[in-house]
Amino acid sequence: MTADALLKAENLKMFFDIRTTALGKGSVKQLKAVNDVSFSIGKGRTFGLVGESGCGKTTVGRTILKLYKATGGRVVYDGADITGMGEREFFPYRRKMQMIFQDPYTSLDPRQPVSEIIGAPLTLHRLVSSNAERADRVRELIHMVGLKDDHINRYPHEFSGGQRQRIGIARALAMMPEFIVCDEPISALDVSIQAQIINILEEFQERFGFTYLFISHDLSVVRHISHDVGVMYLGNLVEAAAVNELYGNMKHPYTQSLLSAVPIADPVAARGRKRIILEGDVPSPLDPPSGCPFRTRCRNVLPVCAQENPKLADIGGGHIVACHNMLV
Amino acid sequence: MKKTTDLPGDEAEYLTEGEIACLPDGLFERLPDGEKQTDVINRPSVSYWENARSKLMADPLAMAGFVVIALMIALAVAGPMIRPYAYDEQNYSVINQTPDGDHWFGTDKFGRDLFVRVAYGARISLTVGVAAAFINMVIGVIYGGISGFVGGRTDMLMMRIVDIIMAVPSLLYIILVMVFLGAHMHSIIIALCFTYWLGTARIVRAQILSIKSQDFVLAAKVIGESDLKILLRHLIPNSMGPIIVTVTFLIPQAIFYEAFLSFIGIGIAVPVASWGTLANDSLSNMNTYPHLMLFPALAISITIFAFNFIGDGLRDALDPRLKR
Amino acid sequence: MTKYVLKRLLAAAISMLVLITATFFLMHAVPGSPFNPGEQRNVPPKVLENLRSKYGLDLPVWKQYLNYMNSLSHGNLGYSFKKLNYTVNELIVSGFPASAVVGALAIVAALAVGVPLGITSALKRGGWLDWLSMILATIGISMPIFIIAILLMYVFSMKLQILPIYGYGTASHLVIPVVCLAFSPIAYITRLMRSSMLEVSRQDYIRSARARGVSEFMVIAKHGVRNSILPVVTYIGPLIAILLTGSFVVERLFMIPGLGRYFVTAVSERDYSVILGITIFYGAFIMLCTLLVDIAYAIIDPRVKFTD
Amino acid sequence: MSGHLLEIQNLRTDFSIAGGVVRAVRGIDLFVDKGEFLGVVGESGCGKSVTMLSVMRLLSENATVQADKLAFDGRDLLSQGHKKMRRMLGDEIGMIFQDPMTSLDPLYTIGNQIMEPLRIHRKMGAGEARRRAVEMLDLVGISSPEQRLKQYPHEFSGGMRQRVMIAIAMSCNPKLLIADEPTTALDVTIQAQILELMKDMQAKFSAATLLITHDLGVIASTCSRVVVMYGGLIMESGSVEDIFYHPMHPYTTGLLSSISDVGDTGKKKLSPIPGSPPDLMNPPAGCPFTARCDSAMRICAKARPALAASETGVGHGVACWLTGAAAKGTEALAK
Repeated sequence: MTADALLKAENLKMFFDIRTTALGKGSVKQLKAVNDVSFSIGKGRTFGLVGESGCGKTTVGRTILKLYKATGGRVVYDGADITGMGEREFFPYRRKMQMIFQDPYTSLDPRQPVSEIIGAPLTLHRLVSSNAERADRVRELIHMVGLKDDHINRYPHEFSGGQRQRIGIARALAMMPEFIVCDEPISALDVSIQAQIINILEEFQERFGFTYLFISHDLSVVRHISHDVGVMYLGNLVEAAAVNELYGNMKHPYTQSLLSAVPIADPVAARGRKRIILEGDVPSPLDPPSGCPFRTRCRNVLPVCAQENPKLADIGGGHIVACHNMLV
Repeated sequence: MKKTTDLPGDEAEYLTEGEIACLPDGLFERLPDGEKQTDVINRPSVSYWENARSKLMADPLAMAGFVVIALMIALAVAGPMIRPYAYDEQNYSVINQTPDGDHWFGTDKFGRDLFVRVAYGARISLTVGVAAAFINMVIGVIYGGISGFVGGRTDMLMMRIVDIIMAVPSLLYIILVMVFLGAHMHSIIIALCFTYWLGTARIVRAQILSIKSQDFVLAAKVIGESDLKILLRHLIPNSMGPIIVTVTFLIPQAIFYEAFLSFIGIGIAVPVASWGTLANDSLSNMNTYPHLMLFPALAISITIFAFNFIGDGLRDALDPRLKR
Repeated sequence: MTKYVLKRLLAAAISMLVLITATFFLMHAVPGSPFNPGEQRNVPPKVLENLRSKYGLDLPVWKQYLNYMNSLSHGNLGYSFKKLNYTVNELIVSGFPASAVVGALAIVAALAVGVPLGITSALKRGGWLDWLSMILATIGISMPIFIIAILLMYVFSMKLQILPIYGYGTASHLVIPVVCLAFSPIAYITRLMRSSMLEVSRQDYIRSARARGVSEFMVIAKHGVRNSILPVVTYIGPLIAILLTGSFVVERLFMIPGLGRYFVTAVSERDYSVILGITIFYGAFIMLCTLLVDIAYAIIDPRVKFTD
Repeated sequence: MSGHLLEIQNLRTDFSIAGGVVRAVRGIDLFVDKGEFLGVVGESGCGKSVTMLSVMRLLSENATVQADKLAFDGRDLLSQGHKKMRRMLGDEIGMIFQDPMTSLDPLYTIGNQIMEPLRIHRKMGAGEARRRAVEMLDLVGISSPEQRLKQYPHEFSGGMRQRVMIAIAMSCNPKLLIADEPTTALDVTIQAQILELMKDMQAKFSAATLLITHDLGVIASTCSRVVVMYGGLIMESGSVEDIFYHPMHPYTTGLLSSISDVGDTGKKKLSPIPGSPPDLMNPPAGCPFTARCDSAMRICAKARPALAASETGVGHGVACWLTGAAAKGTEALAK
């Protein structure tokens, strides 16, 4: 969280109108997928965004890339406010800001061969001047992600999940971006394949100085790959800090129980560990509790929690927490 | 779950200790990386369309369907030419003949040659089927495509309109239009166009919506492709399969409607011969001259069968659910 | 629930309005209206003029439309132009029972045959019954109803002479018409039920029912059938519309004094008020049936909630 | 060896699909002892779920199952008819599956489905079954069970449905509970709840539990013994300590070093296993891991190593040419 932030999200809000569809017309409800979220990512760093399904972490990534039109707040990229830009004005930024998707099965167009999937952005952004150059560049990219020449003219359905994810990475890589949103890039993959992808991402960060927004539900992976980490719950950012500060000194009761719920691959440590088991389920984001979103499952509820959603407060060293327990 | 005999080579993969001792030298040396078979795809590379084509070619019923339709087209084009009769040429010396060398399918009560009339019927049926299916595909694809692609309020409004029209069985509209336009071939096509595209529009819309929600469309946006480009490069190629299948099934339906309308007397009017009209004409003498019914009935059924087989084959070949 | 039904009725009313308006203006735009000089050669022009003013046909079209809507709101569909002693209401009342009996029997037959046939062919996939039902289904989908009707008539009435050729009144008169009407729906329901059953049998809840020790028969009967019959229930709405098509053929061929025959006669005689009236009746009837089917669906499937 | 609750010898399962035969399980030996908590770990497609479904005869018709021996609680399962097998399921053997969202029939109430095994196996009347169902729901931590009994699956969250599945599986007090990826579809905090509940149930009912998962963390925090599967075969088996602290098989070692540790403060570099799992339609000859193994030898590509006892621990077995009898052969050859 340094001054030379490449990307800043300021009070970002993304609300969806949800039509409850059943027989009949149904009613419209507002889903506050992202509710007033702020953070910044330093150049060349990785910001890990963790939370359980439905917490809004994916929406944050998509709103930053302007795949959704933000309801409120702004996104500042390299000093420029990109929130209100039209698609034409934003086009140069498309080259700089890329994304890697969660599901390697739906993120590649089944009708296009690998050469077209990876080559399309090159042509679109005029990064190559001839077909021969494009073919060379595609081959180079394919090799960079560890695939072979033989794979270039094949179609997505012929690859395994891990190989597909590499193709997705090559597509993002094609334009040599500065910033990449990695939206759960490994959660659909097998354990032995996950590490391959993590290593590729780390290697590219070292080589090209990429900045990542790494979205995941896996606290271990986030700890491994991130420099800074933010924790989301029901559309709210509840805690954020530098990685070791956060994992070593977590303050928000949700973060604490989330970490303690992570199973660790060490039998002795697992047996000796005191786990905080949260009661109940995450409330529906369509019908969130009043005040603090976590109060329905929190161990340390105060009377004020039901009235007011706590604001993020810096408790020192850039460690921010949104909890009434921290304020009193 | 059945128990079968052992598959060959199953046990043989284990070696006994004795056999291990007898193994030739070098077996316990490092296996060079080059000899490891990793990340190699052995199967030949096939695109969606190549795969669909080979699947279709391997489907005997669909191929039979294609052959039958080819024969029907040949009949429609060449049939009237290879016989020395006109479809409305009456000859009272040869009424109600059974099939023979002069009149392959026999003659009707006015002595008209049934083979030529059936061949004319093929012209009408195939024209109606193909024209109606094509026009409706165009309308349906444009309407459904806009609705699904634009989305939001436009989509809601457009689909409400479809719902309103669809609430009434399309046959009623078709009959009304036929009454209004009179009994001609073009009125049948126009009548079918009135409501027929609704189904196609719905399918196209659903298809576009489902593809739109796929991550590869988002990915296209992320690399900066314009909406138009996304439509042309991703949405249309991916929805083509189901659209083709739908249209294939529209053809036999249109042929059915033409025959049906002609049969109940509001389709094609005499003396022009459509299969439905021929069937209707033969009703009064059916007990005595069943062949007058047989040939048009066979022609209708075989044609619709053939188109349905082609449709089934195409669906199996193009259905994305069968593919990983 | 009430709110849902009201909303659906409102939507149906809009559809009806569109249908009535379209029908009305189409029927009035047809060249050569009834009672025009030239159409009726034997009637003196004076009489025709009287008739025209009696039926309000000399008024401007929009006024006729308003008049028609007004009488329609009292449930009055007007007079037949050809059967001069009848009102359209009387025609509908006299024709509907026969059509309803044949149609209802066909629905029952289609479900009674199609559902079990579909289930068995799904369970014994690749068996002879599966093959038979697939052949039957293909025939039912590809053979137009009038050909099936003629075939049955030829075989059972003309050649074997075990069933009457046409007419209405006794049970034996009903056999061929009902079989004809039900044939294509049977084919469709069999296919639908088969594929739905196959789909359901792959579901996790079927496996977990087995895993809790439910016998194979109960797995199919309790969990399989109820889940896989849902698409068949949704098909009943369109089925009624398909029976309508069939009734035009069947009632004409077998001389059944039903609504379909009146309608076809009216169409060929260009009896516009009858065409208009029966079309409106059909539209309203089918929309009501669709609504009832949707309500029935929601009762079977607890996931569907009537929201307002 | 007759003391085992469940014993499997040389189980093989094939699926015939369009285009060929998938050799999903290719000859495995496995046992579960009374009251133990056994974990079977492996990646997708390694055959871990198919193994259990094969034994319980819950696979689709295109599956062919063969085995030298299948025995449960002293009874031979191979000679047993379908009906007898079915009578054991839900009674002596309870099962829970991966996706709680689709594992309950959406058209019947929760109560109906919990009461099903009670009425079938215990021949309980409606009233008695209902009382027991309420008791079970209460036991798995569902509040106001009387009302919840009347609700439909869609009115329950994922975690709640998995609790219901556990209640159903435990209702007849089974000797063996098989849990096939019971927490994979759930969020971390819910996963912790369910694992806690399973341990709780294990203590209360003292049923043997067989947990199938891909998650080594889940294994470490629940199981006492582990079986590692890859490519339709068992690579290694032993106590959790054996597997986690003294892994012998390169695949086990690879798996352990490719996962990131939430407690790790320094940035240890992950060492992933290169390549992808084998295609079981054309399974490689020899050890399935050869293509991805750093220490692969020529023999690994030729012949399959048998699961042999390792020297490090009692009951620790490894199927690798680098260890055991085979390794001695290596030394001999090296000389």
